[in-house]
Amino acid sequence: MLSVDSIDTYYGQSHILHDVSFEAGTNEVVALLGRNGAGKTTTMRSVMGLTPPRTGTIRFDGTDITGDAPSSIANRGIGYVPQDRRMFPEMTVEENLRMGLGKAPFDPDRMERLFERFPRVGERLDQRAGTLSGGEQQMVAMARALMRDPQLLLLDEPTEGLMPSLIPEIAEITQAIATAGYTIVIVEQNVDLVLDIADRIYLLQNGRIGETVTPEALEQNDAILEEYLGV
Amino acid sequence: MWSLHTPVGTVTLNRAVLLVLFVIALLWPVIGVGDFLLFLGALFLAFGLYGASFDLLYGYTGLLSFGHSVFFGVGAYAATFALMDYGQGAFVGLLVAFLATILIAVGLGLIAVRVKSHGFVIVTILIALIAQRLAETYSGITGGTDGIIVSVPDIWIPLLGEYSVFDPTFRYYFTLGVVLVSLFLMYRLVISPVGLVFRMIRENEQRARMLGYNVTAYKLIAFVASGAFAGIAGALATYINGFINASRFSLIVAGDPVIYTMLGGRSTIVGAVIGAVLIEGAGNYVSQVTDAYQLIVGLLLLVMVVVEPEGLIGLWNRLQRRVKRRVRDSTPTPEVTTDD
Amino acid sequence: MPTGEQILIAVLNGVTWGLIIALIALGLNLIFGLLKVVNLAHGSLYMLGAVGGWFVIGATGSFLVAAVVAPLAVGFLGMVIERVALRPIEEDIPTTLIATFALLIVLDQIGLLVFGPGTRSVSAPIQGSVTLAGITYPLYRLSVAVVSLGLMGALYLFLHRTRYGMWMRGVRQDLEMASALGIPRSQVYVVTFGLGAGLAALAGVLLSPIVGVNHLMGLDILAVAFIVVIVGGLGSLKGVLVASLVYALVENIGTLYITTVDARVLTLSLMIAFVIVRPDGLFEEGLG
Amino acid sequence: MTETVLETVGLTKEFDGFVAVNDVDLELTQGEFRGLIGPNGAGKTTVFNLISGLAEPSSGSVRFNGKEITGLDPHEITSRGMALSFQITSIFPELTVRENVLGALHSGEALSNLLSRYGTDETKLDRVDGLLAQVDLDVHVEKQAGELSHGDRKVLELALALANDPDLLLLDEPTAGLSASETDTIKRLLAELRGTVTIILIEHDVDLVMELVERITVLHNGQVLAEGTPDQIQADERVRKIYFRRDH
Repeated sequence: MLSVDSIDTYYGQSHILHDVSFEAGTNEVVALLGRNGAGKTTTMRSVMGLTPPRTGTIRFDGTDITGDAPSSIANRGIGYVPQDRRMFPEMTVEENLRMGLGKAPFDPDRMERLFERFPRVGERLDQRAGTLSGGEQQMVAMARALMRDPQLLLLDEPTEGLMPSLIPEIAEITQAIATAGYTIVIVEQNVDLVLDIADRIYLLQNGRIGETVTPEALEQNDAILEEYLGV
Repeated sequence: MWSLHTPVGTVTLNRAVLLVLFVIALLWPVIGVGDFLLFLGALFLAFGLYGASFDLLYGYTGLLSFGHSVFFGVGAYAATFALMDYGQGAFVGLLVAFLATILIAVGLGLIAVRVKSHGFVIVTILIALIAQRLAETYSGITGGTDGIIVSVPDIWIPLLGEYSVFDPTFRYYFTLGVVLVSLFLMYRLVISPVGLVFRMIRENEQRARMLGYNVTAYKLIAFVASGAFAGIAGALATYINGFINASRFSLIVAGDPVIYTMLGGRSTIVGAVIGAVLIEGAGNYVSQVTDAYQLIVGLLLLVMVVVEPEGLIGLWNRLQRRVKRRVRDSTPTPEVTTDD
Repeated sequence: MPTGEQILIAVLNGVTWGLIIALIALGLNLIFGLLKVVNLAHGSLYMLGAVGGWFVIGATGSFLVAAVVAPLAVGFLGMVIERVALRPIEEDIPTTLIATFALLIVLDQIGLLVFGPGTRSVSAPIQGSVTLAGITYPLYRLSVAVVSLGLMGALYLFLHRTRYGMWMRGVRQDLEMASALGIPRSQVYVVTFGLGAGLAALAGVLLSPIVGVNHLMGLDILAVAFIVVIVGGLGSLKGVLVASLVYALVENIGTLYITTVDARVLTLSLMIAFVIVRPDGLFEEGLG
Repeated sequence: MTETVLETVGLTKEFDGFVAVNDVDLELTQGEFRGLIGPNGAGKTTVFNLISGLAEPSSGSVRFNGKEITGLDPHEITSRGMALSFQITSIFPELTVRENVLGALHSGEALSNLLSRYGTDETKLDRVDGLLAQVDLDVHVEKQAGELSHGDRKVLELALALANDPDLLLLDEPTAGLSASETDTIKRLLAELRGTVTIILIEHDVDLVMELVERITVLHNGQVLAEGTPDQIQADERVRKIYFRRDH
């Protein structure tokens, strides 16, 4: 579904990603793990076209999307849940959800079905998104990305910066989405959540993919955890 | 001995070229151009000073002002009133123009530099537009669009005696002298430590502040200095024209120094003078041929802004570099665009 | 002391003018709010609307056709301008500003070339006057005020009830996120500029029977439009409406008590004083 | 006798009901090298902003060199001897490297030299070139700062902060986005500075901090979670837990 082939990404002159390659097959859940500043979020932004790579190629569903505008990448069927949730604060929850459609047509039934997974979102449709709590915003961000029924979902740190009491709930939703058959690339600090849902884990360090492991192997290997995550 | 990489701004004009231009300016009356070209020469020098004063603010400090017409106009009217209502001489008129614009610039500057980032330029537009309306409204004082005829008394030059501003050669040299002194003073300012702070503000305002500079105060200094020289330019233009009207305050006049500077090349001081002479000079001939000269100027400015923001001097330097590289490499290089 | 009738007329004039100013300034502020372009050519687009309308009326004899065709044409021109002249330099406010100044010169000169110097009048499509509480008032002016109000309402509905309007608000609030969700931002930019230009042109057509048509009319209106935009708050549509009404009411009621000249100066002074006290305007944020 | 250079008392910052920094007390003595660490969102950068005057605290106070500086403008604070180095490199790209440092050195006194030409004062030039030699930028003095590599820009950023012989150096992630060898250069420079100037080093790279500093303050959810020597911090269970969020 998604294949990232040796991309190099820069912020201005700053060389962030070095020769990063990874893949996510249909219905696979792959995770990117690494310390702060390892380049995980930049990888996600590269895929979305927000910070396009200078070299390398990104293919989605067999098509080369490298260098395409973010909007055309999204309209190919990629749902994006960014770090920090990025609400449109002055819009209502419902408008935030509709923004998630991009150019896709609105399907009221689909939205209703989403509310089964995110009941709190359905209750607050008319509330301004800027007034929601962090956890509620995270749910809106996830529901927003699911509005278009994406073929690929990019989840950037869904539990980051949330109150500790909310983390299990978001983790549970993430698990539910993962088992619902979406193709997912997830970046997450919460190692336990990742170990539970991922089919494959890419470990990043200083903007490079260090190792590719299965959750089982990672769980057993404290040396790798220590090296890549400082655990 | 060491040299600063960029003694003046980011683009500089070759010293030899500068010298040639200076000699042309100096010999202009001598090479036998007629009275009309002497008149135009003086007028365009005054416009050049107006452009250069704008460059001091925009090119060096990074503050885009669309309200420079206010200083140009205030200087012009202050000098006019000094001459006509108080019977003062031309030098006193210049001094009054200088001081009056400083006063106005301090007042307006205190409003404009307080506003955040792009707010500055918007406030200067507002200032220009309000000044335009006030000048039209108070036509009793400004003479409205009909204007006021200004008669400039003879000027006494120490050691040389009295001269009439109606003498084209004298008028030209008088203007050249005032413009050169003003340009020199501006040049001294931009190479002083204060000028370095101006450029720091242009490059990275926040960092300059975090290094301990009172950025607001320095912006005000740049604004006032720039305004004061625009005021002198306004007074000079009035002496040369012998006429002034309320359209001095129009937004179009506010845009003139922007055009000169963008065409000549910003952060060079002298670029605006070159731009003014070229634009106004060409305009004087082309407008006899076609009515659409302003249209051409507008299109030129548009192309300049979108394609070559460094202006003619930037274009010249770029060509020079390319030629040098060709000569050095002997093999022809492919089309290279330098990214500075 | 002015009579009650005079006061009523002054208020009516103030409200009418305020609504018209607001209509012109709204486009200016819409463009600034979304594209961060300070459009100095906005007055020129308004002028082109009036000039275009004059030609269409001359050709078809129909004011209504002019009010449809001229704004559409100018709106299309606005789209071309955004795409060709502003897109390459977007996000650099000083540079786009100089570019729009260049456009102001170009468009005003085009106006001069096709229309020539001098003012020409346009006859109002609606003649006659109405009597309200004992005073008579030109019916056309009243209609223009009502149409302005209706257009503003329509703009509000467009922004809040249509998908495109929602996209525009979204792009304004978080451009990057909007693109990452699939909102085509270049398309939104082009449409916004076109919409702003079309609104200005429509105002030009509507106003031509009242103020006449002149190739320099853009410069006159630009001053007022800018003042109310800054006082109302950059990007705030609500602020523009309030500031426009206050501006026009103060000036019109002022003329009852002091000379026209002094009333104008008083209004400007009030606006300047307001900007000094609150440099960010009445309402700082919020499109809609 | 050791003097207190910086002291914060009850430093608190709220944004719309969200408490980013909560009741933080810090005390630094002359010559101390302090590390400030904490996971993302712990409030490190907010603390940086509160101390430097970039943000105003909701409550609490900051004293610097024995004087209250709460609520002062950043330029007033920095002109009293505090120097900052930013996480996102903040230099003057179109000025030369030498002009960058010269500008930093001029701080405050530019106006009294209106009639001079900048860069002609030999003592100042010697100091600028000496500083640039110290940080290994002497080969690039005539280059435009914007043409430097990312690593060299970070070094220049540090040189700007050092230009005025500050009493306190506030560093926000000086190695962010650097390669390993570039990080080593910065590390070496910081090690050389140890003891000569009071430093607060804000870092997410815990290893780097452990190697360099004498004392560490750990922030979590805007509060001070722990403070101690690197060894004490490394052994602290609470710190391990917040950093790595493994529950089993």
